[in-house]
Amino acid sequence: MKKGTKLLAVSASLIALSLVTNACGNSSSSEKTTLQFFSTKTENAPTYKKMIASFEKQNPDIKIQLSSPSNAGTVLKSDLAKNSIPDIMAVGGDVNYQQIQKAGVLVDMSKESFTKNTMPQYQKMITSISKGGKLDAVPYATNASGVVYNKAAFKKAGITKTPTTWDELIADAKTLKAKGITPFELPFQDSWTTMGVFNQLSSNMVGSSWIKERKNNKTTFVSTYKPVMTKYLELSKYAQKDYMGTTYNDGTKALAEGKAAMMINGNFVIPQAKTSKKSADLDMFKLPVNNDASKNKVTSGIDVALAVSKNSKNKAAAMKFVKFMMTEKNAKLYNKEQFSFSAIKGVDQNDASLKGISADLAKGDVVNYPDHYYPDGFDMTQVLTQTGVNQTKGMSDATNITKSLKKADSAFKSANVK
Amino acid sequence: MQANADLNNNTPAPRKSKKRKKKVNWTLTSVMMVLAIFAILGPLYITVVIALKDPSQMTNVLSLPKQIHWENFKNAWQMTNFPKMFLNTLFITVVNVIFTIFTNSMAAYVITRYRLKNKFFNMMYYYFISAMFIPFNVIMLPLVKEVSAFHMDNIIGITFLYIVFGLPQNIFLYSGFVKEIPTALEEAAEMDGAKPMQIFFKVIFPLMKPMHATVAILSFMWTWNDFLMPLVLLSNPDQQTLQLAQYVFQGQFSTQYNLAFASYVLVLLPVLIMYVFFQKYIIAGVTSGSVK
Amino acid sequence: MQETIKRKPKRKGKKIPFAYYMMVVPIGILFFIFHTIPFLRGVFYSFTDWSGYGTWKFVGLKNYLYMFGNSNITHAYWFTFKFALFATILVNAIALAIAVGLNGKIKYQNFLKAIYFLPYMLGSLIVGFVFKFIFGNLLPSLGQTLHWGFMSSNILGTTHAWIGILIMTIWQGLAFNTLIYLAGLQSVDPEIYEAAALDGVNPWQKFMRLTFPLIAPFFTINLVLSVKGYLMVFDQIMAMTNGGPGNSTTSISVEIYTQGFQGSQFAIQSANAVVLFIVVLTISLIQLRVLNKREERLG
Amino acid sequence: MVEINLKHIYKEYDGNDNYSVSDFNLDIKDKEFIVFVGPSGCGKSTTLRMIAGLEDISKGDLVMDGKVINDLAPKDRDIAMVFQNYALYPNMTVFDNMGFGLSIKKMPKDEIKKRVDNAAEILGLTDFLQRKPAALSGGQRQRVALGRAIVRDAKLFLLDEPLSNLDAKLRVDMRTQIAQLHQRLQTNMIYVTHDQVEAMTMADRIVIMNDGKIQQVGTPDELYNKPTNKFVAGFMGSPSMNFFDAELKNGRVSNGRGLDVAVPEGRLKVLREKGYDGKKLTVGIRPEDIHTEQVALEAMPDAVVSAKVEVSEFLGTDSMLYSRTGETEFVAQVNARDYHKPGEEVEMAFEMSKAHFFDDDTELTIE
Repeated sequence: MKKGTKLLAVSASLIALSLVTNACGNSSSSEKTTLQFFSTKTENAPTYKKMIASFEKQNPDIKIQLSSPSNAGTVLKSDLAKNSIPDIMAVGGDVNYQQIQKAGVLVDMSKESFTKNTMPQYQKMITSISKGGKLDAVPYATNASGVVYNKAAFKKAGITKTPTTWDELIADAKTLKAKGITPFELPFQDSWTTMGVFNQLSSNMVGSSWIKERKNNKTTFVSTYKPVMTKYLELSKYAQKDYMGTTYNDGTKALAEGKAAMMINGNFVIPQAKTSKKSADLDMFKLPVNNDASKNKVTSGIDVALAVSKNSKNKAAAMKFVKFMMTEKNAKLYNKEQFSFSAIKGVDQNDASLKGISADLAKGDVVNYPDHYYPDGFDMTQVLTQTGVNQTKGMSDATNITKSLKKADSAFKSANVK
Repeated sequence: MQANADLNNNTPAPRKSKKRKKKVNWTLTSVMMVLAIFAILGPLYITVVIALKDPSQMTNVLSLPKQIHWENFKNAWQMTNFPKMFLNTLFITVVNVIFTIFTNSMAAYVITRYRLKNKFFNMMYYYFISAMFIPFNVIMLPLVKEVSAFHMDNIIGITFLYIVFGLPQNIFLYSGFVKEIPTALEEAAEMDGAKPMQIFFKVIFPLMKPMHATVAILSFMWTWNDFLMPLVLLSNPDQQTLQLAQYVFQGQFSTQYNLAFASYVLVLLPVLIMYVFFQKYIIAGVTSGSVK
Repeated sequence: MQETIKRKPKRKGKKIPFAYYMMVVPIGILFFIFHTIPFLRGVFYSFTDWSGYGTWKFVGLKNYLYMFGNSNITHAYWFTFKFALFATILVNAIALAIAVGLNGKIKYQNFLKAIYFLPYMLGSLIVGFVFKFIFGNLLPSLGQTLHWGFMSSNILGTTHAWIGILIMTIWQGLAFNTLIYLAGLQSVDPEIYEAAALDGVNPWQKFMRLTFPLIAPFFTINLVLSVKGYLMVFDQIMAMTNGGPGNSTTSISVEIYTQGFQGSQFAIQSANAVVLFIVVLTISLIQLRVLNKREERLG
Repeated sequence: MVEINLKHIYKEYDGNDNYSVSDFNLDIKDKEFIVFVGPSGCGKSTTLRMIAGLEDISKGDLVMDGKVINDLAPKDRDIAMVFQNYALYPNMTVFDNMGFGLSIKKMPKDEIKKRVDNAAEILGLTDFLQRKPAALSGGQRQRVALGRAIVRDAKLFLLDEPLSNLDAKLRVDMRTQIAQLHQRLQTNMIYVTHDQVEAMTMADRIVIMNDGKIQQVGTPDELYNKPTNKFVAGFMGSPSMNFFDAELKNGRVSNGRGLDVAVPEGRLKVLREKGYDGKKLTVGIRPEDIHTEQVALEAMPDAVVSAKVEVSEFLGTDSMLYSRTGETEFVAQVNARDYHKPGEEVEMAFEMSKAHFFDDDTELTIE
């Protein structure tokens, strides 16, 4: 009996303690204006934290609470359901943005002063996926897809010049393979990485108007995408053996260590690869999809766009923070730390690792990710991982391509409701 | 009418005293031992070893670390905001266990005792039992909406939900036990002048101790290891739990095994420590809870 | 004075004091508000086109009809049933074998029991992460060193990914089932075996004719709980494969979560959840009926 | 001064058309030791529980000291009760078990201690006060249950088959103890049992019940010697009374299957007055009223039968002879000196002046 009482006393004091700490957390912030800042990318949190710290110094009456959960989509969706979205949101130009935009809870950014400083082609990427063609988020950072390659590995294989045509790419791959270096490291265990390859092929081979026709059932994957899938499968033939079982983390590691020479994905591969080997000498070039080098474009999309909630109680303060983030100084900081490209005019990416494509980006000579226009429930990665499994199982390419594209069509059809 | 089992007559049935010294089967012992070490402890060994290494030592995963990298724990500790998450999780778990035991045992007692005499309580019994079959997925999104309308999307709110949501299973667990308690005990207490609340808390509640242990363990495990409910309900980063924090390491663009595994160890450790100390009670509790 | 008082005959044994109602009703109401109402709303939404936010309208049975025509959803059912079947059979068979082993004349019995029960204490999420690592890094590198073809690639990246999930599920699920079987085995009176020994029964007959029937109630518990749990399999899939490759390991729960919560098919997946609820309930009830009958026959 | 009146008390349960207890009438005087006896399911426990307040009274009035207490909660009735299985609180020590009722009433601690110590003294439990019930023997638990009632100092004691879980020897001991306790406490006690020996040895008055109805109320002597019906006659006494279906003819009763004995003049007169001459009736005679001594055979020559002993039990002072005359079986309880082996033919005299006669239809005693 006595033991029980003691236990009860201990737990009671524990409850009290937790209550106090929880309550304290709330009360200390209540005097200030507190803004919720939500980010869909977990890995840029440290950079945001730096910006928040200097902003709070300048504006002692404003406190910013950063939240950057790993499964941002789910959290955002439940926030929407709760009807209480964060004051400021940093989202990619993708489904996450589309969902909140469609719900009509965002402030129109087109009139803001800082918007004028952003590159028009990136503004268009936002408006093109917005309901009513509105600019409900201002583009902030963009990413660029291409081929991240290990310079040392290329050197070892005796390759001196990065390929500019498809045939050159395949030839280089053959050379690398002969030297015992994996040409392409494809980390398809993490299914999202399949899109890194597919998007680049697709954006360079299929016109941007195709998706509209597909949505209206005027065309199909089967009728259009055979060449794309052929190249997709050809690339995978030069991948490491267990490419369906390699995780993104392990893939970037192999790339950094020079076991593999190339990874077809975005600029964000570079900082990740460097976590496992700091000294890795990496650069990027655009994926030479076509044999006519002039037709090859960098696939680039909105990595981060900033949006403000219509229902925010502190809209002015929120806008102030967005404006702060949009300043050249902060945009540069972001570029430097995240190896990304800015949507803001005049803020260039000068990192050596990215010089292979930064020129294209600065020119604005880019195409957007096709999957940003896919309907909500359509998951192309599911189709592509199945394709990969089919291949490793030994299915013939012709059958595999037909099967995969048929599956893509039926999945598209069931997602393309309303 | 008075066919109740006699709780007082619980002198253990005379043990079959033919405990002849049986010969130990060493072959079987070694088979079971080897299986336990490799199959069960193996994955745990891997977890700990990885947590203690740095990426450069990962070439031979199974080897013991040449150099122990405690800073993995330090980094994981910081990256997951461990102290805060730990306190949050502890708060949810402890408060849930305490309140579950008091409120759920009370409801289970009354429902079990009176369900054969009273249609209302019988109905309640079937109501709760059938609720056991409702997958959480079905109620997830409507729940999120409702909970935020009540401003309960925080630690205290979720704790409250755990207490309420545990009811069906706990009523199921307690009811088997309550049936075994002779009604004469309550009648004796009634004759002694006790009011219903006094009867429950002074006579019945202490008797339910073995089942309290079971319920406490199961509730603890549930809340400590749950992540779907905190995931959808707790959006404020200061209000999250340890399991949720593990997701930090599963972000799209970064997975650092050594840190992640150090963090897993940090989450598993409290449970393991508890298991080492209370292993006997936990095993006995879970068995009695499920077999009754 | 008292003889004039005429009382209406009461038909109840004894009136239940108000306090007892107070011990159930408040928490019952809370349960109704926070569990039943969301459930009913979920059922309600399955007849609408609500996407989790914004406006909605009634669509009748459209979502249910859509479900049957959607290959992803039908595949999820097929996968879930296959998984639940294999997991239930394997977990129970292996658990029974371990329980028989632990119940044998072995030394360090309590220590071994504690070890075998350990996985039950660990959350599926983290165990899933650990196994993902083992399948993705440890086994392939081991397989490559040993030149074992089947082990040189990550099973989670093949059509056999579900076997990887199955292995992790067995690893974790064994603990509970073993414990229950062990409790069952220990409840058997040793005199029965002594009598059987006198009748000249061989070990296999002993197990099939005596032990197994005697632990039938424990078998029922394990089977019902296993099937129910595995039909709702979720955590380990999210941790290990996210439903892939392709949608080969997408269980019903994962489908509901990913498509209903992250995609915009909330209403359709509400319908799916309602169907899942009915499936789980029906299977559990059938099992209880069949197994209880069998138990009676044996008992 | 406690007087309890039960007036036309009825009990019916849901879904059961028959009354479990019907028309129960009893006036209990101050300090009386009343025993309810009857076969299991006869309603004696239900009646006790209605008095305790553990069951509602369906119809009728329960009056205590002139006040109707039907709707009074058990705790307000000032009644103490001892349960069949003792119902000791397993989580409390003996001391706490006994003091529980008092502490619920918020009695000062030292007063509780005084009372518990006192009760423990009386019951010889002083050394066990700090033990839990599980560590006590059956008899000790029994005494704790009694002690718990004693300390309450209640107006009325109810005991529900308190000895049924004890072994035979202990039961006899406790019987005496309870009787002594009643002497000492001078409170009303109602004691329920199915054991007629307990009833006979302990009661001031016995209430014998069957099928929810009172069969007879009276002192042990009255019930034994003047049972009002066949049920009471058969229930009281061990071994049971021998019953024969017989016909009264020419001053003799015979069943045509071996029994044929004369009825003494006085009894015959009554039977004839009631019109049973030449009619069927039931004859009852207790085993101890069948004799084998020479003196008896000579004294009652027209009630002697010749019987064959089939089983004989030697009980020390007495012998039980399970015998048969013609096709009629009966038991005789004779002096141990008159022991007979099975198979022996023995002459036996029926002491018909002590016989009981019952109407075949109503089963009531003819008198």
